Amino acid sequence: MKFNRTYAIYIVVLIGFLVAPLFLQEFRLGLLAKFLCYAIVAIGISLIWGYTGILSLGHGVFFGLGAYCMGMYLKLEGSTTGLPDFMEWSGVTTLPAFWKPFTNPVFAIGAGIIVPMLLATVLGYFTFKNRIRGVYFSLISQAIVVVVVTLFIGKQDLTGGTNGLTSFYTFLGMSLADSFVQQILYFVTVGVLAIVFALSIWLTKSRAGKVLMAIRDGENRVRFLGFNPTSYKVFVYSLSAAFAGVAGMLFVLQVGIISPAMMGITPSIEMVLWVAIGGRHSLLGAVFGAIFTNGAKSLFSETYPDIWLILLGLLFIVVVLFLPNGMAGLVQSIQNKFKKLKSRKEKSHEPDTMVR
Amino acid sequence: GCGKTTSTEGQKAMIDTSGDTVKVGVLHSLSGTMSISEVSLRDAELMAIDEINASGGVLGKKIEPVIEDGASDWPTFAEKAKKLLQKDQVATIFGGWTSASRKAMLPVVEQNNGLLWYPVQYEGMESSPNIFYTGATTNQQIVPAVTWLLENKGKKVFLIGSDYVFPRTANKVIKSQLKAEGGALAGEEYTPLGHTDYSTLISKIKDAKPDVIFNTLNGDSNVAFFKQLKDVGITSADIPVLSVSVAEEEIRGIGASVLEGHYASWNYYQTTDTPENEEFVANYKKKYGDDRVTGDPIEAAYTAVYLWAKAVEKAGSFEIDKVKKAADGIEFNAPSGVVKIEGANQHIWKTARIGQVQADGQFKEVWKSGESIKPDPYLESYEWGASLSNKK
Amino acid sequence: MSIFITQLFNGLSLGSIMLLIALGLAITFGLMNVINMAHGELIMVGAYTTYVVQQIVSSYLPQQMLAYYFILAIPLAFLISAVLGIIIEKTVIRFLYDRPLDSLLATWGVSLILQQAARSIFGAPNVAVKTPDWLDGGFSILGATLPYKRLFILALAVFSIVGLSYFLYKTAIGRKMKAVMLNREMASCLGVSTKKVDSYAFALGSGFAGLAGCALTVIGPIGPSIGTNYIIDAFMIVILGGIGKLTGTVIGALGIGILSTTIEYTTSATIAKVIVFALIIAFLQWKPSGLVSMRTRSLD
Amino acid sequence: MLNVANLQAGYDETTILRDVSIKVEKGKIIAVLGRNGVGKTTLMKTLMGLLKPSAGDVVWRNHSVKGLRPEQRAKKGIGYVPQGRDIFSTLTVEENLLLGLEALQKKPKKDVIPSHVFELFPVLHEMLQRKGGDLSGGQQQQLAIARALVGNPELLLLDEPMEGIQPSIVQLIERVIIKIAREQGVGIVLVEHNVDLALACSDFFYILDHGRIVAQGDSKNVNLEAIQKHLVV
Amino acid sequence: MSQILWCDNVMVDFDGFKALQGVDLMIEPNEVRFLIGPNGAGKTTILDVICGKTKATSGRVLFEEVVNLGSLQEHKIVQKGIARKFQNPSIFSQLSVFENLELSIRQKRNLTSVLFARMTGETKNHIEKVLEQIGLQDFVYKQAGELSHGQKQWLEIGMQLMQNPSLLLLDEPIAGMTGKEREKTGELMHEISASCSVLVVEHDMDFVRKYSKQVTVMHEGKILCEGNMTDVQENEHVQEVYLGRRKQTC
Ligand SMILES: Nc1ncnc2c1ncn2[C@@H]1O[C@H](COP(=O)(O)OP(=O)(O)OP(=O)(O)O)[C@@H](O)[C@H]1O
Ligand SMILES: Nc1ncnc2c1ncn2[C@@H]1O[C@H](COP(=O)(O)OP(=O)(O)OP(=O)(O)O)[C@@H](O)[C@H]1O
Ligand SMILES: [Mg+2]
Ligand SMILES: [Mg+2]
Repeated sequence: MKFNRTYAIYIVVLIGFLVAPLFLQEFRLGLLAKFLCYAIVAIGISLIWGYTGILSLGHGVFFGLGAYCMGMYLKLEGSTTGLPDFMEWSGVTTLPAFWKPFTNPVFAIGAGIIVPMLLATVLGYFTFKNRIRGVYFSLISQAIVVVVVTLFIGKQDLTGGTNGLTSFYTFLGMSLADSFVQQILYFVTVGVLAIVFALSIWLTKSRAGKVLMAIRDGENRVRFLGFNPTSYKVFVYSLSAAFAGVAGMLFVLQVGIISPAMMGITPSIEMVLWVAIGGRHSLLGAVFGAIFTNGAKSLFSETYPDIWLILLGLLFIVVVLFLPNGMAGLVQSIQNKFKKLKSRKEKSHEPDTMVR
Repeated sequence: GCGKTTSTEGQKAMIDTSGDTVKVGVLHSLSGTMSISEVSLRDAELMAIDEINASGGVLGKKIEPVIEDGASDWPTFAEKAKKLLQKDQVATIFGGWTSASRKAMLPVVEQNNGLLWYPVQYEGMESSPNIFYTGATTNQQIVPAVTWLLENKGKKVFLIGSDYVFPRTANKVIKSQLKAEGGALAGEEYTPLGHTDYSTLISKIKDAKPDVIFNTLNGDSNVAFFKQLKDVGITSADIPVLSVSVAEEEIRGIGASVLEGHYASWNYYQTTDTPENEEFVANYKKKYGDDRVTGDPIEAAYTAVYLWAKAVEKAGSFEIDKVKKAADGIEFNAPSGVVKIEGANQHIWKTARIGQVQADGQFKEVWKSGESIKPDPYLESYEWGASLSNKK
Repeated sequence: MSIFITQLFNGLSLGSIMLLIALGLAITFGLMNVINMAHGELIMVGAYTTYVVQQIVSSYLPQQMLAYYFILAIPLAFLISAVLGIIIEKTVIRFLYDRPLDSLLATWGVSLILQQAARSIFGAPNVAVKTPDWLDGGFSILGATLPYKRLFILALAVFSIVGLSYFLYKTAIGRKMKAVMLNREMASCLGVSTKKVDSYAFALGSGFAGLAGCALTVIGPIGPSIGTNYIIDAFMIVILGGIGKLTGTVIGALGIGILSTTIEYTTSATIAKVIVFALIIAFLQWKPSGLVSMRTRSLD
Repeated sequence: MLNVANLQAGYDETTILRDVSIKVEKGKIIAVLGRNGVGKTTLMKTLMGLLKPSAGDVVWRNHSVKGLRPEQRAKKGIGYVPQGRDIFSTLTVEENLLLGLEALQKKPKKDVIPSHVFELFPVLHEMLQRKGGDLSGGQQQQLAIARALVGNPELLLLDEPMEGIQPSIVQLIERVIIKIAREQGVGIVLVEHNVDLALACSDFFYILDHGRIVAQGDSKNVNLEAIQKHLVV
Repeated sequence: MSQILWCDNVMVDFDGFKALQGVDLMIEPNEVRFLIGPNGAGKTTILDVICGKTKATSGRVLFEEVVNLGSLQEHKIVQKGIARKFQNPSIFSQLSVFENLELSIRQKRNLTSVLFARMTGETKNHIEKVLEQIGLQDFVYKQAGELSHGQKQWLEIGMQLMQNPSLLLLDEPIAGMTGKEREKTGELMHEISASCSVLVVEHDMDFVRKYSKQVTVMHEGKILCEGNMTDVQENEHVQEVYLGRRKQTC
């Protein structure tokens, strides 16, 4: 019966997102769409961090890779000469080989999922096989960010450098400027979010989900139960990378730009912060964390352009200090309080009664 | 059905002219690495707005600036530009510094048929119908500088720059110009943004023994580079460095003693000798403090606001398309001298100036182009430039 | 020949700079397991302290004193950052010792605040310090010029590392620190005042960050966001060296220094950066707990 | 000299100990018995100050130490050997022992480990430079006891000190406990699951069940049947 | 007859320190073997070697006569049917008692099969049964981390039972257990020895005396002697290094 209630909440939230367009003006809807993309990333991070205990400070890369894959397609679709504009003014005359397949939208979308997954799998396989854990992993993932970003900036003639990819006009022939198209995209985003969410819920409820949590508690102990942590970690890590990739693609379509800055250290860390604020152990919390944090960011920076960073910093500190399990944790504890008041016999498993 | 639809090309953008004020957007990086430079641009623009308001505003309406922070993050620039156009429905936006930020705002202003005034020298190869470029394009800053170097300082040029779009494109231009004008390339090096150890790069320069260094580094890197250049005992007498991103403000961050004797190429210096400038500098210091200095981008930002106001007055309306039409040929006595809008590519005519850093951190003008130079973002008027330009 | 010497020296010099940057972190992160993202900002504070000291000296003291303001700046930079460190420890870190990864997030917030604060106080543009004349120039051997500034930084680094390692490995309080970080409950049961030790340790780490900041002013920029230039490198060095091991940190720093200058000399700065980081990643695959590791037999 | 009155304590929302009162005289050995999970360790933690009592008082040498943090209590001469050893695993055996000296009120000018601990536990001397975490279970246990002894406490809290120690050394430790109690007048609280052993070397005993004292008495003359019923499930 | 485990001259060297110096050990199917010896003799180390936690410097460990454990990763060894209880309890403190047991079920442990694993009635019963055996029925949903020391010990034993292994390694299982529970453990050991062999490390002589048939004594990384308890007790050497004078103390 408890289950039904939680599921009911999920449904309500979903409906909320679906009717949002009726109440938001276009600009705000655009923002919300962007936040929902972030929410997809957040779910992935909650999976690896909250459930498996892997803190990745490099998810910006996966997000970026997905976004670039989509961006490359959009660039090619948009260009009259068959070359992206930036290549022309950086003196590239023929389309580089690895760009060619991106003329095909299906390939581009596929790549947007596969490429991040692949990178994650390779990276994860070695790092986890060599039993690199905790902070070491986090910082290595950060090093990856540095490498990738520096490469993307340095190989300007192939990637557009710091400018990144921008000025997209059409997607599959539809004008991206058209607000109707933007609404379609919004609903697509909500749909994807729902799917990703459902998938993750199912995973965490499965026995594999419990293995993941066990890994968080004591990876070596899991080995002595006959599980091989490596495969589980690689799996969940590349899954979350795939989520990030998908999010990246949707992001480009709706925000209309992707640049190395979006893959950098800062965004990567912010992604983790969304989840921390929402509640790392709760998928729904992660979703709201992403929306809430970015909402706050936009709001602060609109209202206090000079000191908004201070406000944001304070927000981070306060939440991390006083809400170790984020907003979800807060809700949880409030619920518990209610339960306590409601009935005392429910708690046959409460330690208290055990020492009666 | 949702909110008001204000997008798609050609369609008339919404401008909120109700009431006796008109909103304009001011969109620069107030945080992050780029705030080093961009904060002063905001100050300059606000000052211009105040002055105009003091003298009655435009079309009888006071200008009301809406300030946003681009946070040195390009997608943020896009988001904020969109917000300014769609939510605040501003008449125009003044903003940007890096090419990246401009490129990020470009599709937004075009899709919402908004207006953007971009006040910084840049690499050219662009002219959007919705952007006015009040900074120098390559043929008003880099090209004359190279020519001047080759004539006065020697033929062997070493190119260094931060690893991003402006330096790489600029250096492409320079290289083909060197070929055409008989210069020699001593070396070309790029360092990641935020790079602060230049010892090795300097070793390379020593090996190459160039006559001059053409410097397109930006921000922090300049500080490290010049300090470390001086440490190994290379002075402006040995190898002069000509920079295109070092203005008075940057000098304060590096230290005049470190830079003394090196060169820069701009269209304006705080020392530029015009009556308008005297007044401009005086007001600027009065408003923001005696220790503040002006500089080319600051002046360009200041000028941008006036040019827009003039265009609006001439058009008699805030409507983008009318304003754009009216803008063609408008002249203004800017601190840097008379500037004129070139309607064809929405850049402005400017005078090129080479300055040398003095002990007090100010520039001494050592050369200036006779009359102001016609903007030519695609370098079509140079036969060696043909290969570069790719105008559609 | 001269170029060889120059490059070798540049490598060492860069290494020493890296070392200075990483030293503080080797304490706060290596010993205390606090992932202090505000480390870069503590460096910034050190740099600004130097700037302020110079301003004061130049405006209130006779000119000939100006040559020596730097001597004054070094200890002050250490002190101010240390004090700030204590404040941060008391207000934020204190609650997070049992949640190291969370400390990363909280200190990230701290760094945002410090950056913006610096921007509001000193203005967004960079500021300049005039390095004292006695640091200008350099002496030359076999045609290579070794700038005094870099020699000075090298010396400072050596001095710091010696002092620190004595402190950590020879004194009781060093031992206490390690104990507290390993098991604070037990440490307190043995009569170690954990609160004190925490503050000392964090202050010390922050102080070294300040020191680094002061040293960096002679060769680098001084601005609100300089911290971001250094933070990642610092972390890389510490994990490369092996958490909690000073010797490792030293080797790591010098190694990276020489490696990157050499690669940069033969390729380009960008490539060098990529390769160095790639190498670090590869190395950690091979030696997951860094150059100098300390395993124990206990499960996890 | 230790006087615990109506103590109530537990873990955040869980109350474990209810109304526990015990007394420890100078030089006396007190045994605390009880099944698993009845609150023995919780009691020890509360005495040491690792857990805050929600009611009741802990009086040590006529001063309430209720509000004091563990380090303060240690400085007042309370030593603790926790269940599960809690060795500083990456520190050497020597460093572990030196840390024991922290408890001393007046610091010796030079850090030296009193030699008598090595007479007790020669292994430790052989392994001074080995990492604590690398020691065997029993060696760690010995180290934990030695570490507590170097701080020469006046009240010694031992939570299952014999766990994992070989018989011969167990006997040794028994003798030591008795010795320091008798000769140095150290009060000792001994949690021990082995009833015979516990009674053998204690003067007085308490039996905990479900966090309450259910029986107490003089160790020398007890009827085992009476207490067994509290100890079996 | 065919032994289930054969340690053949196993040596372990911790950078210089020889913890094991040639241990030969044979375990027959369904036997309960006790391993005793002074602290630091190498008992835990030999267990570490068997379950793959520590790699032997030389020598080999044969399981069911064919499998050379030395070449396998930990989880593979476990999948072969070797379960191990560590000296100080190590359980998943964030998971509930139930979940701890659920994960320990003998099952296909590869990702895909676990992903789609269902909680069958039979496994439920199995868990119920084990809960009975370890007496934690009242703590099914308690977080394992909040159990007392002894309760943790039990839980870990339970987790090993779930795997119904063919070789069970117990490192001081009754440490911190009170009288009755010791007996329970002892009987349990013999119960399960019907289906598997057990190798127990223990220091409590009364316990050993009560439940042992074969006892192996280790000392300084070597096998000192082997035999039933009574013989072992009489052994001069054993008394000297391990048991000590058996006179009544105090
Ligand atoms: N950290 C904790 N949080 C919540 N409850 C706990 C915690 N630690 C122990 N408990 C509960 O408190 C009760 C008493 O625990 P304690 O460790 O004092 O028992 P004990 O008498 O020491 O048992 P043992 O003889 O097994 O050590 C146990 O039922 C246990 O479930
Ligand atoms: N990683 C290691 N490095 C160095 N020495 C080690 C390491 N692991 C174990 N030792 C040493 O090996 C010896 C055997 O240890 P082991 O834990 O096997 O003894 P044990 O028989 O289990 O003792 P106990 O009965 O006390 O548990 C001990 O002297 C221990 O100090
Ligand atoms: Mg206990
Ligand atoms: Mg052992």
